Amino acid sequence: MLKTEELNSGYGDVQILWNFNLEIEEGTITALIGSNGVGKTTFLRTVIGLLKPYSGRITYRDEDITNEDLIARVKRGIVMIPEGRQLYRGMTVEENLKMGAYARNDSKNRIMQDLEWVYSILPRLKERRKQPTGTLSGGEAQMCAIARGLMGNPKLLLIDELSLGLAPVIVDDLVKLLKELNSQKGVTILLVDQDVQTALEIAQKGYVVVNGRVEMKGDARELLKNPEIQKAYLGI
Amino acid sequence: MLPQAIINGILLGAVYGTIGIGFSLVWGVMNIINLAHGSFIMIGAYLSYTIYTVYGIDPFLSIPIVMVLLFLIGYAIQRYLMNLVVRGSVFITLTFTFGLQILIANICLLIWKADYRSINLSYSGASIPIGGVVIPVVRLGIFAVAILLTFLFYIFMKRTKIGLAINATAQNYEGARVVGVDVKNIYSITMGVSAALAGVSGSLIAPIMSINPFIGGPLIGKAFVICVLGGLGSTVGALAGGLVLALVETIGTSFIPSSFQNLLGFVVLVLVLIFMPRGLFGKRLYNE
Amino acid sequence: MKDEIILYGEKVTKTFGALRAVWEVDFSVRRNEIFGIIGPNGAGKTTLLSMINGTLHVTRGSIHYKGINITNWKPHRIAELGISRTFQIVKPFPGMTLLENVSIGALFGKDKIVNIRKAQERARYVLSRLNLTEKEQAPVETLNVSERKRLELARAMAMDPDLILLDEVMAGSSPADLEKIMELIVELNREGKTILLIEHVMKAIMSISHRIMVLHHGEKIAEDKPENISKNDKVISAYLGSKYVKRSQQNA
Amino acid sequence: MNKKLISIIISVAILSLLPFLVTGFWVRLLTNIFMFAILASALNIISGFTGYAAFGNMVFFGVGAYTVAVLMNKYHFSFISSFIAAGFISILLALILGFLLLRLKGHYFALGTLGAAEAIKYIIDNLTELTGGAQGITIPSMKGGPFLINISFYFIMFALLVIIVIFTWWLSKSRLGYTFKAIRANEEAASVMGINTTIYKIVAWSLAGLFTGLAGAIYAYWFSYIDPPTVFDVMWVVRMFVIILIGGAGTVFGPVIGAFLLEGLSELVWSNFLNLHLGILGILIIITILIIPNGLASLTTEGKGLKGLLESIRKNRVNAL
Amino acid sequence: FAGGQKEVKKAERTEIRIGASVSLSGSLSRFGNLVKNGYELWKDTVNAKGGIQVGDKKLPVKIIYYDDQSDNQTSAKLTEKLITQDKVDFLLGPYGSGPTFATTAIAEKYNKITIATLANATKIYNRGFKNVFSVLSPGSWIFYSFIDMLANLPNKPSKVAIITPNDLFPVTVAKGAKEYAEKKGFKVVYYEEYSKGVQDLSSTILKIKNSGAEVLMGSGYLAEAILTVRQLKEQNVKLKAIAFTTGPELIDFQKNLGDDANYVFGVSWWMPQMKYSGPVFGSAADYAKKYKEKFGAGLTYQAAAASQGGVLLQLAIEKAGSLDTEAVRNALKSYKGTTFWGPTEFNEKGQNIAGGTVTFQLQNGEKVTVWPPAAATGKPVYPMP
Ligand SMILES: Nc1ncnc2c1ncn2[C@@H]1O[C@H](COP(=O)(O)OP(=O)(O)OP(=O)(O)O)[C@@H](O)[C@H]1O
Ligand SMILES: Nc1ncnc2c1ncn2[C@@H]1O[C@H](COP(=O)(O)OP(=O)(O)OP(=O)(O)O)[C@@H](O)[C@H]1O
Ligand SMILES: [Mg+2]
Ligand SMILES: [Mg+2]
Repeated sequence: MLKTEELNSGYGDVQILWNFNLEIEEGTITALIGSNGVGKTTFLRTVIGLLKPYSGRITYRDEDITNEDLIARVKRGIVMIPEGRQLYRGMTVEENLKMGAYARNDSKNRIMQDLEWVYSILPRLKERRKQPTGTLSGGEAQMCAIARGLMGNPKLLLIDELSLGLAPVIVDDLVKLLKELNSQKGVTILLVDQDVQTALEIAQKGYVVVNGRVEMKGDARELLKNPEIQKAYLGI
Repeated sequence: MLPQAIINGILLGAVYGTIGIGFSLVWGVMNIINLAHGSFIMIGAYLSYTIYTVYGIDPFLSIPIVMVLLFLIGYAIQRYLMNLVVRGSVFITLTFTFGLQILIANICLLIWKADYRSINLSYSGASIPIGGVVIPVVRLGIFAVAILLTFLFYIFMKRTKIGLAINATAQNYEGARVVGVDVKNIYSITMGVSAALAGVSGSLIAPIMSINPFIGGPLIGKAFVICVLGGLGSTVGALAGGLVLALVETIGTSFIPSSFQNLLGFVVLVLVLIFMPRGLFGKRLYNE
Repeated sequence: MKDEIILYGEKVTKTFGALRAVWEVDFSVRRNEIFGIIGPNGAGKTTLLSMINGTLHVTRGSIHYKGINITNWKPHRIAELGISRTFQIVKPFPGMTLLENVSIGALFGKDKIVNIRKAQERARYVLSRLNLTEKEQAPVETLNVSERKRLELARAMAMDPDLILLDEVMAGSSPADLEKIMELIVELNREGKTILLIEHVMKAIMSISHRIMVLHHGEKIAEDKPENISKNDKVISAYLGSKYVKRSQQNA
Repeated sequence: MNKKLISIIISVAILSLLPFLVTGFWVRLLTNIFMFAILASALNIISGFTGYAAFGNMVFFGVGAYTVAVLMNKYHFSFISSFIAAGFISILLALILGFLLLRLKGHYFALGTLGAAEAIKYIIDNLTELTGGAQGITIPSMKGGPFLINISFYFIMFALLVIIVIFTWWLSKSRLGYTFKAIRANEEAASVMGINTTIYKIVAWSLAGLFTGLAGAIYAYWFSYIDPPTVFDVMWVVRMFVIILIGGAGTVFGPVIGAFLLEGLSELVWSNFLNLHLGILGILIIITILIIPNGLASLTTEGKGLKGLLESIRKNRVNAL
Repeated sequence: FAGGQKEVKKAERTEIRIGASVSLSGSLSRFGNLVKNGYELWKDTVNAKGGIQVGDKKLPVKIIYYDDQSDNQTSAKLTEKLITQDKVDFLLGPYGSGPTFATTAIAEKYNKITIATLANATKIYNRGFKNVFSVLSPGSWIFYSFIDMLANLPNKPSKVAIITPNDLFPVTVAKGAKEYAEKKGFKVVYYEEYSKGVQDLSSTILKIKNSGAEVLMGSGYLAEAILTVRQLKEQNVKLKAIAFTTGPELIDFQKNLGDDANYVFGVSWWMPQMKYSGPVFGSAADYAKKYKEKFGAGLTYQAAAASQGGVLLQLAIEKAGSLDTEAVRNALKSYKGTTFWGPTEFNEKGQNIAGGTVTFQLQNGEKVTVWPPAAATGKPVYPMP
């Protein structure tokens, strides 16, 4: 579904990604793991179009989208749940969620249905629907960001730090949710998370990033059993 | 005397409100104190004046034309100039709009000269006596238009997709991009809408005040006060701010010498800031 | 001496309109203890911490530190007493380098070093303990998540506090970094500092805390040793989830 | 560093000799530039270092000027004693306004100071008995020939400028300077570090007020006639912001460089384009911001030669959307 | 050392250098440009005859202009430039009392004479300066002719109201009017100084209505005059007469107000209909004709006063026979005479104490001079219909 070839990217003079090759199959969950600062966020930002790559190619469903702008990519169904949440602090939870559907051309009805659906899976948000998101607790804000992403009716969902700051129960719920999305709605997911165990448990495929390069890739279960990985990322 | 002063205040307040709304919008969304806003109002007044003198079209009827023209001006200025610096600090954008203001004033000076102008309608000066008070017809019309447009603008911001997007962009630039908002365009639209509203204010003041290329400065002073009184980022607030300022001015000066009129406005401003730092209707988290 | 209580709160309450963010919470922290706070998202942990260090106004109740009633003191006065904190949503000083950021902590904080050079020395020392020496001259804008969190920690440490309030400093850190931060916290504790710790990373908080308090809907629902907390039914249903229990049993 | 010091010493020497060699007009022009450099440096303390856009800073200029005017005109004080009084009153005013307004943040603070400044202007405007109201007030002119008068004011302004520059230089290296910068960067974090932000903000505001007020005091005596619209003119503050911007905010010499460039250039280059010069000023502001938004001081740090210069211009540009 | 401060030797002179810093841009530019027209007209007239007779030589006049941008600070700077860089011999003043304060202080420092053409705030002349001479009579006099006219009406009113923006010149005018009206037996039932630059006068108008005034005298500028007339009508306030200092004489006034401008009175220092005449320009009508030839329509007293400033300077130089400040000052001091502008005589302070004022009324688009009788071209319409 998504493929990057020899991608080089970074911020101005600071190159972060080096010849980055990655491939995601339609309908799968892929995990991207790596220590802090290796370039995971940078990769996601390049894929969604917030950053322009220096060189290389990005293809989506076999179309070259390297030179497409962010809006076109969102319209194609690539949706990102960004690091740091990036909510609209002065607007209410509900307004934030509605903004999630900004790029969709669906009828108002469809969107309202989705809103109810999102509320049903994250009831805490329904309780707080009229609260400005700037005053939510850290975890509530994270839920709101995820819900906003879901409102974009994603085909490919890029999630940056799913579990950051969330209570374990909530993480469990969200993991269940992602699995459902993937299996029932066919949403393809690229997941970045520091909780490597959880990430690899739900993913089919995993990529390990070191210093802006793909260092290892393969079946998620296998990676989970790989002693090197266990030592470096699972603290076992 | 007091009832008349209140009526005068309310009628004037709606106009003040329109002055504040566009100013507050740009401030809230882009965190820009647009010192050129007064110049937009002035251009609006001149356009209205020119359309009236050349084509004889009543300023109330030409409001849509003026709005469209000013929307285009505002849009273009944002798109091709302001977007280049809008991510700079407050000082930078502020000084930038100051430069713009001087430039616009001087261009207008070249086109329209320094003469005072105003629109003299056949029905200007007419008034309806009710009980012990009189209601000037022109001001009543202006009041009605101002309220109507404020209402439409409110609906626009709350109910339309573009309105929501403007708001969202205001509060999280990157967050807006991520959901697919074309922020360049949204910023330009915001400035365009703000300028269009300024155009409305201009059209509305042309029949009741005298215009020349230097009225921009004093109008900005008013816009500041209105905006802070009402609270940033709130349409209702801007209207309320306008009404409060106008009422303070008209009622206040009914009892104390008129030379305190300007003083009153600023004293109220400072008091409101001290006791209600977000104004009467200001929202939390708006540009904090 | 060891069990002396240096910080305690009585019926500490914070409401936002009708919302009971923190409701009549009694708590006490002993000298040289690592005191953990956990609870679901929105339970009021950050709010409680903000009330302790004065950035939020206390609605009701009182907070005492070393026998002084510090309820609703200004943040800077509380800092002068030797309490420092980190922010869950990091608040670096933008436009300044890492070294400058941390130096400010040393210049103020508890012992207010007046000499800039001395302050920088202290800042360098702290940065080295956090593995940030290389980035000393980097503008803070270029830091990644874990570096930002460590910067928060560095600034707090540079103030040379007796009590450190840590709000999710480990969130977003990779296991390797996590390990290092945990070690550092334990080390600081050994050096005599009292630590109040909020964290959702169970691995960390369960292993280094001496005692843990659990908040839920603003109220305290449990307070105990870590091993007992992880078995507490209320805590499991409200916060940990059954999967956690399963997994930790597996790992054990 | 050494090179910098030498060039500073040379500049000071040249500026000390200059008034003996040029005509009265040039002396006035330089005095005027010094005044703007002082005003901009003062504003730089509260706005550049501490990050508070003090839009109403002219209030100190006006109050300083009026202190001198009223004391000399009504109570026949000498200039020296009125000057000192102006300093005290400026600080007093800064304390009062500071306690009222410094709780405000960002734009709201800018507006609060503006409101206070305008309010005080109108109060002075209405205290006709004392201040002459809108009709202005005259100050007894200095006695002596034109040459003596000219160089006296020249050196008074010059001395004040040197003092404020030395002060800013010290500030940039001191603990106080760090404090101001921390407040600018993030006030909440600063207070958690143990900084009593209220007090320090008032200190910054008082320093800015003191220097601005003293400049106003000299201005009144120099000009010998003042009225409220002139000495409380908001547009002057905007001009100071432009100066700071051209030179570089939060730097020591930025405001001085900016003052020389803006005031000097405007005199030499475009004041001769009757009718057009204001428009040119507008264009200049816009272009400056498009090209060097962080001021000239930001350019010296990058490599040498034209390439280095272009490089640093590129780096310092505000990123377009 | 002080080389820059020395005077140029007078022997090598080929021209008379005169400096004028006026507002050509900014808020006062409208009037600044009228003033410049006046100066230019005088200069051309003089130079057409070969210049001014100084002793045995005829020297042409050169006027150096700078634009003060309607800013006092700038006008002081430019005056210093005119004196020390351009070495002018004399100065012609700017438009308005504010900048004149600034420029005359500089001129006094260098001992240069200024003919203040459009500045008559009393305070300017109370500073003990030796080198400033006013073309206009004291500002406080301007309503005198209007008040005289009212006093001579058969059905004369008894209650008058006076309003003014609180600005230097207008307040001087309003205070003078109040004093004189009371002296003439009128009751000033309402007197108010309102904030300068306001865009709404409704409360002031209300207070006028409540005071029961029959006649309104408005000091101030064009914008305020227009605003007053318009809001009087809006608030349904009917008065028997309305008079303004600035406004009715300008075309803008009628353009802006249309029919509502009809029957408004204006007071002025000068009207082309006045029957004065004298050297240089001949009669007032001659002057008006010359002005029209050069600049078209739009002659106002501002331009005439500026020309008169030149004339006074010229007469004094001719009388003194030199360009020496001392000599010219003495000549001005002892001057007593009449020109197209009217009579002039200076008191100790340099104010013109011989001048008078005129009142005119807008009658169906015409400016009809109605007072003093000697200059009148028609009868006042009173009360306004
Ligand atoms: N705006 C920027 N300019 C320069 N360098 C940057 C910028 N933003 C991030 N970096 C650097 O890029 C590197 C990669 O950052 P990135 O955020 O992609 O890492 P990450 O893998 O997502 O790490 P984390 O797990 O901490 O989120 C980091 O070392 C960071 O310092
Ligand atoms: N200013 C405010 N106005 C209204 N509600 C607020 C405000 N600040 C916090 N809240 C609410 O108070 C509750 C407690 O928030 P707090 O930040 O203390 O949670 P927390 O326990 O730290 O959660 P997390 O683990 O997600 O960080 C939340 O429901 C939050 O939405
Ligand atoms: Mg990341
Ligand atoms: Mg929290």
